[in-house]
This record gives sequence, structure tokens and C-alpha cells, in this order.
Amino acid sequence: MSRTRLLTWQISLGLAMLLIWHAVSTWPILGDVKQIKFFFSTPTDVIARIWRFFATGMIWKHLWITLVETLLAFCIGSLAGIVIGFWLARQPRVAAVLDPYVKMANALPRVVLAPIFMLWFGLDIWSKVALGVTLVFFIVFFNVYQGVKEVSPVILSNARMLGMNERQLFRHVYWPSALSWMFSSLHTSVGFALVGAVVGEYLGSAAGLGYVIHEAESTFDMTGVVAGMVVLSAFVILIDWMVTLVENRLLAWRPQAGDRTS
Amino acid sequence: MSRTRLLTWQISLGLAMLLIWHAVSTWPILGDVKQIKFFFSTPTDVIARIWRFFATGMIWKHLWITLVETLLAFCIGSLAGIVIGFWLARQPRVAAVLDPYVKMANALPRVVLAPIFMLWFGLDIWSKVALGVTLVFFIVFFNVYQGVKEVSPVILSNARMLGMNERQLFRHVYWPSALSWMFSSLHTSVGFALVGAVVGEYLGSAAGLGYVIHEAESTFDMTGVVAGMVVLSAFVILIDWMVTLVENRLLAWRPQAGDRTS
Amino acid sequence: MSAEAGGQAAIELTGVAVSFGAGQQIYRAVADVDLTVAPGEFVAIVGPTGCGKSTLLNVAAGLQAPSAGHAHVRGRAVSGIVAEAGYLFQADALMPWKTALANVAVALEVKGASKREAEERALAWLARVGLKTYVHRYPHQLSGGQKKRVALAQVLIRDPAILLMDEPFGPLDAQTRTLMGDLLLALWQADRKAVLFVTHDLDEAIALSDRVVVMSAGPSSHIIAEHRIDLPRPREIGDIRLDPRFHAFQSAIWRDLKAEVMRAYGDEFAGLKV
Amino acid sequence: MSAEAGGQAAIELTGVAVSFGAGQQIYRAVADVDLTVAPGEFVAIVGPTGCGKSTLLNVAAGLQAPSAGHAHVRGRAVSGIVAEAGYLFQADALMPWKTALANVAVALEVKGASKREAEERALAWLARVGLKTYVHRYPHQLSGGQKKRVALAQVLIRDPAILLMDEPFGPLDAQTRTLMGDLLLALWQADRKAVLFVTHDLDEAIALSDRVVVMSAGPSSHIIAEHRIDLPRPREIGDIRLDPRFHAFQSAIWRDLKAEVMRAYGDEFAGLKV
Amino acid sequence: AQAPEKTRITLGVGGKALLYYLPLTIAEQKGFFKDQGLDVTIQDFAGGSRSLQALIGGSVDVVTGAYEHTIRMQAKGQDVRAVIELGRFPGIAVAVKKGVKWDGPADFKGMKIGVTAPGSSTNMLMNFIMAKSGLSPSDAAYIGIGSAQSALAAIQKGEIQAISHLEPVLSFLERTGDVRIVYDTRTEEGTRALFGGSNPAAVLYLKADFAEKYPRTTQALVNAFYKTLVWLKTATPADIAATVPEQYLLGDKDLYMLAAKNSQPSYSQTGLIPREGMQSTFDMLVKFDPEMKDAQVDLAKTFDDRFAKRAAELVK
Ligand SMILES: Nc1ncnc2c1ncn2[C@@H]1O[C@H](COP(=O)(O)OP(=O)(O)OP(=O)(O)O)[C@@H](O)[C@H]1O
Ligand SMILES: Nc1ncnc2c1ncn2[C@@H]1O[C@H](COP(=O)(O)OP(=O)(O)OP(=O)(O)O)[C@@H](O)[C@H]1O
Ligand SMILES: [Mg+2]
Ligand SMILES: [Mg+2]
Repeated sequence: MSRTRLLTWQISLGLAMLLIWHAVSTWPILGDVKQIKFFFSTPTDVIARIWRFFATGMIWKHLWITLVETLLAFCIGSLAGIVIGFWLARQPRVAAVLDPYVKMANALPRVVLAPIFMLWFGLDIWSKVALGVTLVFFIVFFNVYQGVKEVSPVILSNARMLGMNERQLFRHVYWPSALSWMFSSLHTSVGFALVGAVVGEYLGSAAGLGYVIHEAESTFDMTGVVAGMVVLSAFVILIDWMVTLVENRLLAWRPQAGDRTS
Repeated sequence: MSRTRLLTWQISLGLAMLLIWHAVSTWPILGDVKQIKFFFSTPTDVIARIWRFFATGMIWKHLWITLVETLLAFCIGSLAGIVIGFWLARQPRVAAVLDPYVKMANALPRVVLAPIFMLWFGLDIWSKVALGVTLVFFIVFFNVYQGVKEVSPVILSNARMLGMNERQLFRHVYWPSALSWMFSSLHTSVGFALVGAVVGEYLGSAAGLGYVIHEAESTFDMTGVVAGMVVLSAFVILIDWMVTLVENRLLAWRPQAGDRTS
Repeated sequence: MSAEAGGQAAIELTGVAVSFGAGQQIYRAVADVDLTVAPGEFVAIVGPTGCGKSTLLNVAAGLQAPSAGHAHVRGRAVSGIVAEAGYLFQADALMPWKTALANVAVALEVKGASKREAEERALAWLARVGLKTYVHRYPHQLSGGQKKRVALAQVLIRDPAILLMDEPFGPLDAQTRTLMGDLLLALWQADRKAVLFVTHDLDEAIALSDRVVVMSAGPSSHIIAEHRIDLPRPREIGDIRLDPRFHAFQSAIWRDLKAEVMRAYGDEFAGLKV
Repeated sequence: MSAEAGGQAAIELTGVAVSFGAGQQIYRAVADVDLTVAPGEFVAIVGPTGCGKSTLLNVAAGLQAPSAGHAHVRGRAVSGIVAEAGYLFQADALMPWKTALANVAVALEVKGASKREAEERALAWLARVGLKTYVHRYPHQLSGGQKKRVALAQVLIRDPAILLMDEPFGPLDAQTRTLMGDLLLALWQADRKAVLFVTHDLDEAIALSDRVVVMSAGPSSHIIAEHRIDLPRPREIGDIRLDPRFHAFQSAIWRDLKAEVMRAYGDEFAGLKV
Repeated sequence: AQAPEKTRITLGVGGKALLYYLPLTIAEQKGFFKDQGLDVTIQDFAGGSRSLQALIGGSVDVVTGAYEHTIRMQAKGQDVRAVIELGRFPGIAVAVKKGVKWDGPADFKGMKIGVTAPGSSTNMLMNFIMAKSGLSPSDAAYIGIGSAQSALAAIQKGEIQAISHLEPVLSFLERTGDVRIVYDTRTEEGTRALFGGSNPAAVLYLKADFAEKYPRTTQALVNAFYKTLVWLKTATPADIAATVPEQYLLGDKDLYMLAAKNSQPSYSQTGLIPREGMQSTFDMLVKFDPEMKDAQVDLAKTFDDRFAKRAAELVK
């Protein structure tokens, strides 16, 4: 499919969804229009609001803060996930001992942890970053851990026979081999980093998209809530696109769809 | 490492953490004892509380509800992730068109979605299950999608030359090949299913572990909060252990550590 | 034009070319290949390493679309997998999550056989390739030659009308290779499949085939010579070498091949003496 | 006892046995293998498929701990990877994320060479194995024989004191095989490495080596015969076949091997005639 | 009285353990609902707005929440009405961290002030105070700090200099000596000083058509709450502590009793919302919420006093 055709399809799909939304919030197709409006607002209102966000410029400050938090959470979380994932995969004993504790930590509800993060990291961006990190870390960690274990044993033996030490094995074998696992997890984590940041803001902050959404929510301004979420979604596409750029560079060696099959 | 030695290590590690916790909440090592007690309670109190949870039997009802929600979220979410992941991986055009929308959906903060889920699914377990599903689904989905694409092209060509149709390819090639990807994501998702359920309860419910934690939190009862979280963590180990059992059965074919290396 | 002719031939490649990559980096592996395998004919392909033998087999199997020219199998233009062909790949292609037995049995199950029947026949086939005691092993627990023989059983059990074999006996010892060759010949004799067989062993090529095709070195590799092997059938591979004409064929093909390798790589291999 | 003797030998296996699996399912692949490779000696191993040749190489490389017996390399007991050995694996072992050039260059970089120097020398080595124009290809863009030659360059560029080679020339055409054999011999002649060489091609084994070791069929495979090849050195592989003693060696080894295969698999291959 | 039409009721609340909603817990624990022949399930939400959303979505039948919600809903064309007043003062207090210079509202300028959530009633009250003393609401930064733990952490770490919050956070902060209270709407004097009259807080509200469809059920609910209000008038903090579920006290029983004592005056006496209270709430909303600027609200529709009046007759 060519780039333009793909784009056309994507945009039509988006428009179709807008249309359905418009229809159900205008005519009583799916039940009470008033109720649907209360929960989902209407596309025209939302678009007008987004326009106002940008026209008045009030959104930039919030966007910027959320961006910083998301990027920090994403970078710190995935870096930690990668490093610890690699390390534990190479230290099976330590991994076995820590295993239940890692899984326990992964299951703690982050919403409950928020006050503790505020205590430790204050109300500034760092408590939100911490929240995002706890989400991103585990997703990346589990995937990197598995990715390292999936390294082809023959390639590994060969590399060791070539005289590679641990550091060189990491650089030449484990790292590239785990990359596709890692990137799969990074695509999930981008979203989760943003979720972490926004939820953190939602639970306590003075700025950021989460703050905007929360403010709108407590005055029952669903137009504001939905507009905030739309901005947020557009935003994640941007960050994900950056991840994809890096991915395509790093995974250039993989067979392409058109390449030979055997 | 033998089973018993591993267990000894794990238990010692747990005890060491308890000791540190006890120390910092008894002597002013890390700062104000009162503040630490307020935020983290003390191990003796927490243990006493957990004991009471079970002695009075009040916890069983809540545990049971959370268990049901978690299992449902986990099963539905991972099933949907697997099915849609496989399907999209085999339909590259559809996948390309949907790509930005999937990523947008993944970035929506679930906390904000809770009211909508309550609207759609009511206040019973189903709105909590829905919340868990939105977390589990994406984690599993991205991994399965990638897993299918990682199938060795030679094995795939061979299977096709053997005359396999799409269904048979799925059963004999894609499915087993994506299994290790899938299980990696399932370990992450178990935790997230629980998080979803508990956060759902936390945001609005009449029972469940999240309710217990929320209630304790609003009366400054940190002992209750921590006790709830400990019960929760113990719980996830149990579910994860079940996943591991299934995994070991399904991935019996893999080379073991002791097997040959080339 | 090829349509009518194709009605007769088992495999017919006309003017086939295959290119890899795109733009500046394009690499034209084979070009202008015309090759016909008649029904029931056993054709061996030999050629310098990397000349495009596997590529041609991929084209015939429908795994690789030619960038120019046409491929027909039994008169039908190839588009997508060729269902009536069995392909023994050069690389390892067993499913690592299935035992040897399951790997072979699945080839029948796919055709609708019951699990029990498929396993019974798979057992018999594994015995034929000398792996009776290894049926419950996973591929990573088998040696290189054992894996190849499992793959052989996997292809043959389906009894395909057309056989594409890419160095099937490569990792086998000389004696087992003879046994497997005899097995293949016996099968072929029985119902005269069309066989396209890639090998580096000239003796094997001569002993087995009706015709040996020699390819030039790449890029733009094509067919430079054909030798019709009119030794009497049925043959026993062990004995055929005693035929005086065997050595004449051997040296003729060897001469073609050697000249080609030296012409193509003469300068590449220049730095060869250390 | 073996410690002193080991002081002399490049590789010394004494009473080596290797078992796979555990309990009921245990499979004893090799047993009671005594094999010594003197410094500067070129030893070829031949044997029926699946007899345990790769397993022995793994033991010598330190990749597989023997379940009984001892392995010494240059007098030191083997435990873990043997640093002074270069091992050409039977299976594909190139890193798929590196180009041919990078795959070869990394073997030097690991030893501390600068990237530039490593790439220069890697280029020279790739030219020697006839792949000058393929240096920027990824493994999946190379043919089977090309991949094997990249792996060969990767092993040889490190100039290891001990060479372990598992069917290194398997997927090469007859002519290229001769060229590569000559290259290996020239290298060996220059500084007399100890070489342990697995092959299924008896001619190749005889042409290259000082000694051909024949293994019995598994399970519990061991060494059943040794043939000292006292043909004059230096040899040219193309010409050595003209030596009258060449054929005597050939038929002697062939006889050993054939008897062994037939003894071991006679009944397994029983169902062979279809 | 006749039996209610619908006996199974789902009631929503945003933070049941808060003293703001004490009447609900008392009614539940004392069995007043049961006495009226009702089977009430209480769904606890993470905030007042959540419980309102549940009401609109139809997953709960009635809500105990802020009166202000009914005005907002009327403005949005949702006919939501209060049927009985539970709290007559907002119960919110503004406190300044000890050691921070504060001599009058002018000092709020440039401060970071903690509120329960941006846009919530605690935020609105701050806006009101700022405006009254000639400042603009944007002269201070408001930080939403949801839970009590976060509030405490924020004050203690000096992340915020002032806080506008509810019980029991207030009593807790007061007792630890971290803050001093400067505005207090938990008491009659404090509320009068600020608003010049009462200012309805917690009410029981529901959709108008629910009251139409199930008048006897509604009456029964109101009766139960009315009984609670009567009980609360004479109860001692110890009575209250003895009535609420044990886990409410687990944090600290003395603290709970202190907070209960502080809150007691703020519970409604009559169950009826005075007219001027409605107006003052409405004025505040219009002033600070751009959404409400040009809203047409008939205040009479926000409170249906029939049930509370009747309850006063029925309940002795
Ligand atoms: N994906 C690809 N991109 C670029 N070149 C390719 C690709 N696949 C194969 N080639 C080239 O095409 C040529 C033919 O490859 P092919 O595998 O058909 O050779 P072959 O005759 O089977 O060799 P061998 O005997 O070594 O197996 C080789 O030179 C190879 O490098
Ligand atoms: N992990 C394993 N578990 C069980 N058996 C194994 C395992 N690995 C190898 N074997 C068995 O050990 C025997 C020797 O294997 P090996 O690979 O050394 O044979 P080989 O002589 O190299 O054969 P080939 O010439 O076919 O490569 C074989 O019979 C094989 O099935
Ligand atoms: Mg090939
Ligand atoms: Mg081998």
C-alpha cells in the first residue's frame, strides 16, 4: 500500500469514527442523547475546545510539562528495564531469588503508591516520572529478560568461541538479539509512560494534561475531558513515531517482506 | 541451585527487608520515625492486621471478588490480545491502517476512563474487569503481534510447502513460535490485571481488595493500606505460578540449560 | 507460446531472471534461464557456490516471483505456492517445537489424515531413513545429518508429484548417502516423479539423474551446459561408478565447472595463497 | 597420568564419554574415546551420520563437559571455553544483524584491534574466500555456500593455534572446495596449527590430513580405526589424487566405514526398498 | 406509612469514610434504612464527581454529594434535585503552614495552595476568598492533592504553603501542629463570617424522575436521613465513634473523635436548605466557573423540600 493511500484510509477511518460519534450524540440512536452528551460531549464542541486550547495558547505549558514527564519516565524506565533485564538474565541465580519480589512489585496498584511518591519526590514532575517509571520498567524488563534468554544458542557459542567477554557478548550478541523484543515492549511502554505521567498529574499537581483533565472532570466539563484526551492521544502518536524511527535504524538488518523466503 | 536452597534465599531476603523496615520505623535512621510510621506503618502492626484479616474472615469475601475480577480481566484481555494480535499480524494492511488508533487507545489514562466503564458495564465486577482488560490487552497484543512477525521465514516457507492453509499455519507454526513472546507478556499482564481490578475497586465499588485499601486510606489507616497491599502481592504470586505451570507444559520442547550448545 | 509447451512439461522456466534489492544496490542473481523438466525426468543442477541454484528452486516452488520470464508447473503459470511440489530446503526447516515424529506426521495430518494413521506412516518413514530410535527427539537433540533425514522423510511422506531437493544429502556420510540415493531412486522408479535436484557432488549427480545442468557463476547466472546421462536404468549407485562412461561424464562436467569457477572467481581468489 | 602426556599434545581426549538427557531417557552418544592430536598435526574424523563427531569437537572446544573422561588442550584441563581454539560450526552461526564484513571484523575487534584495522584485514580475508563483492550483505542475503565461507573467514582471521572444523566445505561446489582446501593447507603449512577436521568427503579427508580417524556408529560411539596418511607434503589437492596410494587409502577407509554403517543400521534401513 | 415501591436501592458516595458524609454511615450503622423497609447498597467512589457520573449513567439510584452538583446539573439540562440537606456548612477550612507569614488574605498572593482537586469545592472556596479580598484567583497556584496522605506529605515537605481541605485531614494537621486555621466553615460563625449566611454542603440528591416514579421510596430514604440528623444533634463524639465501623477508627481513635467534634455543628438541623444558602452557592459558581457564566438555572428546581418537610412530621 502506498503512503498516500494508507494515509487516506487512516483519515477516512478517523472521520468515520467522528461521524458515528456525532450521530449518536445528535440523534437518539443509542439511547438518551443528553446522557451521551454528558459522558462523551460532541465532536463539534470538542474540536472547538481544542481549537481554543491552542488559540489561547494555554495548552502549551501543560503539554510541555507532560512531555517532559513522559520522556523522562520512558527513558529512565526503559533504561532501568534494559539494564536490570540484561543483568538478571545473565545472573540466573539472582534472578531466581528475586523472581517473586519482582512479580509482587509489578502487581502493586500505582494509584495507591502515589502518596508515597509525593512524599519521596515532592509534587513536582519527579513524582509523576516515578509513577511512569514503575509502569514502563516492568514492561521493558520482562521483555528484555526473555529476549536475552531467546538468543540462539549456536550464535552464542560461536561468539564465545570468538573470544568475547561478557561486555562484548552484550554488545555484539545479546543487545542486537534482544532488540526486537525490546522495541515491541517500547511501543507498549510509550503509552504507559504517558499514562503514568497523566495519572500522576491527575492525582496531584499544578500543571500538565492530567491536571487539565482533572479540572474539567471536577466541574463536569466533559468537553474539556475529551478534548484533553484527544490532545493526549495525538501526542503519543508523535512520541511513538520517534521510537519507530530509532527502531528502523537499529533493526535495518532484518529481512524485508520482499526478501527471499528461504 | 536446589529448590530448598532457593527457597531459603528467598525467605532470607524477605526477612531482611522486613528487618530494615522494622529498623527504620523504630529508630530514627532515615529521619523522623513518626513520619515513616505514618506512611509505611510497622511490620509488626501489618502482620497483626493481616492476621486479623484472616482470623475474622472478613478478607475472604474481598479476596474472592478481586480474584474473580483479576482472572476474568486476565483471561479476556489476553485472549483478545492473542486473537487480535494474530489476526492483525496476518493482515498487514488492516494493521497499518489501525496502527495509530491502537497506539492512541493504549495511551488513554485508564483512571479517566473509569466513569465510562461504569456507565457501560455497571458497578459490579464487570467495570473493573473492563479496566483490567484495557491494560492486559495492549501488553499481550503488542507482544503477540511482534511474535508472529518473528517466525523464522525458512520454517514458514517449509510449512507452506507442506500444504498448510492459514488455520494449519496458525496451529503448527505461528502459535508455537509466538508462545514464548506470549508468555513473556503474560507474566507482565498478570500483575496488570490485578492492578486494573484493584484500581477499579479503588475508584468505585462496594467490595474487593481495592475497596479495603481505599477505605483504610481515607481514615489514615496506613497499617490497613500496607496490609492490603501485602495480601495483594502474595496473591499475584499465586496466579503467576499458575501461568508458569502452563508455560512449562507448553514450552517443553525448548533446549534446557544443560543441553548442547551447538 | 509457453502455455502449450507447458502443457507437457512438469516444470518449465522460460527466460527467468531474479533480482534482489532495489535501485543502486540491485543484484541480478540469475538471468535468461530456460529450463524444462519433463514429466518423470530426473534433472540435477550443479554450479559454482552462490550461482543461483536455490533461487531457481524457489522460483519453481512459487516462493520467489521471477523479476522477468515465466514459470510454469504442469502447464499452469506459477503464482504462489505450488501445491503438488515437495521441497527439501537447503537450510534447517524443521519445526523446533515438534519431535521428529510429529514433524513428519504433520505433513500427512495437513492433508487430512487422522493423527493415528499419520503417526504410523511417519514411523515407517523415519525407519526408512534410519532414524527408528530417534523418533521422539526434538530437532535440537539431533545431529546435522539426522535433521536432514527427518526433513527428507517429511517431504517424501507426502508423495509429491514434483520433487525439489536442495543438497539433500550434504551432511550425510558417504555410505548413508548411497543408501539414501538408492531410496530416492527406488521411489522415483516406482511412479516417475519429476525431480529437480541440486548437489555439489558430481558423482551423485551423474549416478542419479537423466540430465545434469551446469550453471555459470553469478551475477546473471544462466545455464552453460547440459549433459544427458544415458546410463542404463535401473541403477544401483554403488555399481554405476564401475561403468566406463561414468568417468567420461565426470570429467566433462568437471571441466565445465572448473573453467567456470576459474573464469568467474579467478581474480577474486587471487589473494588465495597466503 | 594424562597431565604429563597432555603437556605435549595439542588436544588430548582420554576415556571421554558424553551422555544426553537423564534417567530412563539417557542417551550415551560417545564412550571411551581416546584421541590425541599432536601439535601441528592435521587429523580428520569420519564416521556415520549421528555418531558423535560434532559432540567430540564440542568437548575439545570446552562447550560440552564430558560425562566421563578428561579433555586437555595444550596440557591444561579443559574447563569452559578454550580460548586458543577456533571453531567452525556445522550449523549457521553468523550474527544475522551484522554484514559479512562486520561478522568477520568483529573477530579481530574482540581481540582489541581498531575498527579500521579490523575491517581492512576482514576485507582481505573475504577476498581470499572469494566474497570480495559480497562484503556488505547480511547473512540472510547470502547463499548457503557463501555463508559458510564467511564463517570460515571469521574463524581463520583470528589465527587460532588450534582449529576445530565441522564439515567446513560441505555446501561448496567441488571446484571451490579444492580452492578452499588449498587455502587451508597453505595456512596450516605456514605455522603448523593443530587441526581437527570433520568431513564426510573421504577424498578430502585423505588429501588434507596426516591421520584419518574412523568412528563407529552410535550409541556409545568410539574410534574403530586410524589411518596414517603418509603422502608427501606439501600437497596440492588437485594433484594428490593422482598418487597411486591415494586410492588404497580411499578403499581402506571406505571399507571400514561401509562395514560400520551396514552393521549398525543394517536392520534400521531394512525397510528401505519401497 | 405505606411500604416503599422499590426496596433495593443503590446509593453512591465519594469517600464514605469522610466526616462530610457521616450521616450516611450513621444511618447505615444504626439500621435506619432497614427500619424504613429499605435495602441500601452503598457504592463508594474515589470522589464526588465520580458518584454523580454514576447517577447520570444510571448505575446508582441516589447520591449523597455536594449541593452544588444539583445546580451544575440543572445548568446542563439534567434534572437532578436535592431532597434533604445533610450538612449546612461546607465543612472546609483553609489552613496556612506554621512559619509561613500570613497576616491577611493578601498574603495568599504567590502561594502554592493545596486543594482536593482542581475545580472542586475546596478550590472554589479559595477562589471566593481571594476574590473577596480583591485578588484574582490566578494570583495563587492551586495544586490538586487527592488523598489525605498526599496532603500531609505536601504540607510537611513545604511543597505547599496553604491548604483548603476537609475533615479529617484538618484535624490531623491541626493536631500535629503543622498548620494554623485561618478560615473555617465547619462552624456557624466561620461560615457566617465568610458567606454572611449558611451555605448548604452535603445533600441527598437524585434524578427528578426517580422521585416522581418512587415517591414512597424517596420519602423512606429522607426519613432515614432525617432520623440521623436528629440523632446527630444530641450525640457525643464518643457515641459517634461507637457507631461507625471499627476500621474507621483504626488510624487513630482520638483523632477521629476530635474531627467528629469539630464537624458536629456543620450537620444540618432541619434538613431544609434555606433560600439564601441556595443563592450564595449559585453566585459563587457563576463567579468562578466560566462554564456557568450564562447558565439559566431555576434554583427552585434544585431542591425539592416536600420530602424533608413531610419527614419532620413523620419522624418523632
Ligand atoms: N535477499 C538477497 N539479497 C541480495 N542477494 C541475494 C539475496 N538472496 C540471495 N542473493 C544472492 O543471489 C545469489 C544466488 O543465491 P542462491 O542461494 O540461489 O545460490 P546457490 O546457487 O543456492 O548457492 P549455494 O550453492 O551456495 O547454496 C547469491 O549470490 C546470493 O548472494
Ligand atoms: N541434546 C541432545 N539430546 C539427546 N541426544 C543428543 C543431543 N544432542 C545430540 N544428541 C545425539 O548425539 C549423537 C551425536 O550427535 P552429533 O551431533 O555429535 O553427531 P555427528 O557425528 O556430528 O553427526 P552428523 O554427521 O550428522 O553431524 C546423535 O545421535 C544425536 O542424536
Ligand atoms: Mg543454495
Ligand atoms: Mg555434526
